[in-house]
Amino acid sequence: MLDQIIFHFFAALAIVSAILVVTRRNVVQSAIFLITALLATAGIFLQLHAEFLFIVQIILYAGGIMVLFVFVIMLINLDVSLHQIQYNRQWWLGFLLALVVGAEFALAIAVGRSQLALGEPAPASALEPSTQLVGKVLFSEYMLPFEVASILLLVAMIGAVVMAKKKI
Amino acid sequence: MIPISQCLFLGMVLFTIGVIGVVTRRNVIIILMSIELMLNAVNINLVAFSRLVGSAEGHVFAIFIITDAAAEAAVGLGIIIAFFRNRETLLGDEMDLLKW
Amino acid sequence: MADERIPAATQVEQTVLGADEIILNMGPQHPSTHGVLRVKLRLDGEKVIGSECVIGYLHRGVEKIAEHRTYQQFAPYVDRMDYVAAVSNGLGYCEAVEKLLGAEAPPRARVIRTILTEMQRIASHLFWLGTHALDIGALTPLFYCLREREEILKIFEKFCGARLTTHAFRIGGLQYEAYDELEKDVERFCLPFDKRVDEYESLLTENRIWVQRTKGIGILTAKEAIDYGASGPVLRASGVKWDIRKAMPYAAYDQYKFEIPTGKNGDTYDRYLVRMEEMRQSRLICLQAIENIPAGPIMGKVGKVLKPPPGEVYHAIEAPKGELGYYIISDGTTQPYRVRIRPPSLINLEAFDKMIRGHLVADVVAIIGTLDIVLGEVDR
Amino acid sequence: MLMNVIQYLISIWRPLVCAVAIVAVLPLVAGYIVLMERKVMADMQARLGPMRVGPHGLLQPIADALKLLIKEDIIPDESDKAIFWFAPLISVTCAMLAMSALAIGPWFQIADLNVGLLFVVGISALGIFGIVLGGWSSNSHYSLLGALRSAAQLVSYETAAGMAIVGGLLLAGTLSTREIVETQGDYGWWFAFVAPVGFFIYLVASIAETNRAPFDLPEAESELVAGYMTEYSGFRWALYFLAEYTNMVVVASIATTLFLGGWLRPFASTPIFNFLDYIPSLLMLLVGGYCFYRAPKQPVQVQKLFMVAVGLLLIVVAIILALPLVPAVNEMVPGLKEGLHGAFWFLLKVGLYIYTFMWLRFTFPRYRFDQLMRLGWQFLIPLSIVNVLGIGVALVLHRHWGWSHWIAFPLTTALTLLVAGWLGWAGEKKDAGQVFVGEL
Repeated sequence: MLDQIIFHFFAALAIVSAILVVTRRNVVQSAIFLITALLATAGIFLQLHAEFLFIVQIILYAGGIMVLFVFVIMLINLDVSLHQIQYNRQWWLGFLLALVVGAEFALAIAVGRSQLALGEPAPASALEPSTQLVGKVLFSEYMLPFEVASILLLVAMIGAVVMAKKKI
Repeated sequence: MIPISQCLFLGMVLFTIGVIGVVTRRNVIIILMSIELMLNAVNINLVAFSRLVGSAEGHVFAIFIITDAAAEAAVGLGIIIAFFRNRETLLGDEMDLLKW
Repeated sequence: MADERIPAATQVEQTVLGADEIILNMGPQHPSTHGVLRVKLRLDGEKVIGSECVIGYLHRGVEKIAEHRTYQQFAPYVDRMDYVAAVSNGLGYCEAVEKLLGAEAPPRARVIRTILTEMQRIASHLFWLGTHALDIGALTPLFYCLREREEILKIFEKFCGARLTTHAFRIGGLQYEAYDELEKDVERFCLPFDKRVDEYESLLTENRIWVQRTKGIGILTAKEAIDYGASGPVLRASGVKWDIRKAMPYAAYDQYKFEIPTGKNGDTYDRYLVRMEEMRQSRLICLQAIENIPAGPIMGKVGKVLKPPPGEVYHAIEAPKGELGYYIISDGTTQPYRVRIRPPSLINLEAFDKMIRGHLVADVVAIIGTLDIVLGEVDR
Repeated sequence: MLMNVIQYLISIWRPLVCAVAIVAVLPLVAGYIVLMERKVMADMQARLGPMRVGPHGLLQPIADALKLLIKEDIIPDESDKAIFWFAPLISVTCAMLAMSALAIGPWFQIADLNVGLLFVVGISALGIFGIVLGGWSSNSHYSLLGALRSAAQLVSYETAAGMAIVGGLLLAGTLSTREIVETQGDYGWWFAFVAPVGFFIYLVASIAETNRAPFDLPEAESELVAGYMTEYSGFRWALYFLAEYTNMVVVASIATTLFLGGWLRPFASTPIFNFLDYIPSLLMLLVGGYCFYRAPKQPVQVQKLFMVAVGLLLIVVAIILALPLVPAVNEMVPGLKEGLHGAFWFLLKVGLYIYTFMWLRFTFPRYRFDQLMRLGWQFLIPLSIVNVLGIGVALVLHRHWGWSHWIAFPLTTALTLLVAGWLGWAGEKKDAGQVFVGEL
């Protein structure tokens, strides 16, 4: 019961903030609502017994990536973009297409709901504490992807420096 | 106890909103943020499925996606700064050259 | 304060700003511009690429006032120029007028003048050290420095009744005889003072952060320093051995032995070291002077009404901040025809733009601090 | 329905009480930390500090809080009002939320999360948004520069602090704050002695993270007036202050938990040192006695009474702290000694850690921004990575190869120190080669 209330609270928070992210004129306000959406998602992770992912979401997404976003937004002069037209000329077409995509997903969920036995998750007590479990899986089965991901980060770091630096 | 279908539905709504943001907005920073929103929606689904199956593989994938999001944000914002230096604008429609 | 030798935008606002450039207005109400200096900075990110000092917020027209006062009446006004070194201002003015009159202060007055002026130099340097360290972020030295300065101010108070704007000397000598324990008080202050200076140095000189913040900051080469007309510690830190106390002795300085400390690199750190050493040397001068204060009158032969013969005179002394010069033209009346004052702070401040370029915003306060400016003197 | 809710609330009474206590008491504690700081500063600078409000200025924080409450709350015209209004709240909320996973003794903890320490680090890192948004919304160059500096500084030093924490976590093998402390108890050594380099890195990085001198560039008063707080006044300004001091308590608590043995008494597992159990009571008695000694010397009757009251309060605390030493009482209430004395030792260590902050603040000049960044990126971060590596190697040597503690840990610590020396030497050499001349 309480779980349900909390879940719906976080879900509503995430959806409302997400809508505000894509509709706000001021980029800083968009960024703030994106942070809210991400934190709400973190709350949902916590409810799904993904404690480690919850904290990774907060540290990396909200505390790291979004700081980067806010930092860049502040470096760049905002006043001009406030007075420009915010939407594409074909926005209605894109909007329709996006709705179609959404409808497809909804259909998929509705059709598959009965067949996937979606209502019956595994009991919480059967799981190990998720931090240890994630560590074990990450560093045994997914060792190679993990290393590849670290190389990806290195490449991204170099790329970002090359892009942003005036004179190298 | 949260039914998994509700999580999937939430992920779907967030993803759709992200798509709407990407295809309708002109400001590149907001487009980038909408992409983050989509990645986030995917994470919700992965974690929800992971909960359903009772394994940690979904979590691992979500971690990879967050890593990817970090890399994408770094490079994307780098591009935006370089773009802004050259063009003094943030409009995505004006990003029509591969090189200047 | 434009300077043709510096090509780029000295007048910071007159050229078009680049993409990452902003103009930052520092002062006149800023905690570390030492009064009401206003600096317009042109920044590229945090790097200073141009600067312009706007002065005059404390302008009181001291030079004009002089033309409407008699010679004696004007003497208290000079105390208000460099208000942290009022005694030195007074000495310069009194000696300039004496030179104009062709009179001379008696030996006793000259020795006492020397003692008080050197005490004032210590006080001024202490105040500089405290505020400079505070600007760079060290909170504690300020209070130690003010503690010592307080002792000096107490001596001044005993001597002439005032602490800050002392008006200690009169044209022709001293107005009052020195109080009985002057020697003892000065000795009591001076004897432990070198230990105190060592204490300040132990807080700062070897401190890694202090060295990093001051070494290589605001470099002024010897040639540049001379070109800008810099004087005092700013000039000596660049390696130029020039001290008016030695070059053209006044008061009783020819009787005492002391060194002229000089630096090598002309950076903020060297200016700091030079001033620290100057405090030690001033202490030595005071100790030498109190050993033998000659007896005799304290006023020379000057009349009650001063009417210098027509003519002009330039007299400079080594004030704590540099060469303090008085240029006085007399038309034979009781009032000067024109008084022009060469304030060391103003001339040293000219070099600010040269020193700051290429440094960061944080260095602005370090460089303003190391120039040791007093806005009362800059604006007059 | 309603019964369910009430039952649920009753089942979590202890976390609730702790949470209310933290929210209610922390502002007061922050106020008194400010008073302590002023007193310590005054002592180091040959002054007396606040002496007027209450005896020895004991009521000064309350007077300050009142003054800030009734001060006009100025919001600049050109600012982004909603964000300007909201930003200080973010800072305070995050700082206070971070306290929730910390254990002040085994009795006082809101939640023992299995990601405890990471939660604290992550949540307190969110406080940066309060600073950045506040600085941006003020619409002032000083504020914006302060905010940007703050963001850059926090992101850089968080990496070093995080790596230092990873070193400690490797030793503990868990993320839960309670288990970390218990591991140190089993070990017999605090991790500060097992991994001194990690502790040093965390000390430096935590000073930088809380924007304290010598790393207080975001609010360097001589350069940026007050940094991101320049346009704030009244109670909003006070909220930033509260956040800063709460953050200090948070980082001090993390350091205490992870490196200084949390609520454990010094030499907790050595029976010879059991006499240390008397220290809490004796210390309180001593301070109380001093209050009585000073009471007659106060100038006003009210102040005399106040001083006596403070002395009595301290003696009551001393008696409470002495209770667990009576065996009968200790048997009656199980865990009493750990609960009360644990809280005492924890708070004492936090206090000493914060005292170190103050000491450094009044001794050192301030770094310049590029120097700060160089120190972070070219010294602390490489060193912290080497430190994690060293601790990992030592653990493998100890656990799998059977080396003794006494060889494995000093060996890797020495190696890490060697790297530190090399990094410092290289940085110095680079500095010497680089002549800073105006580029134009």
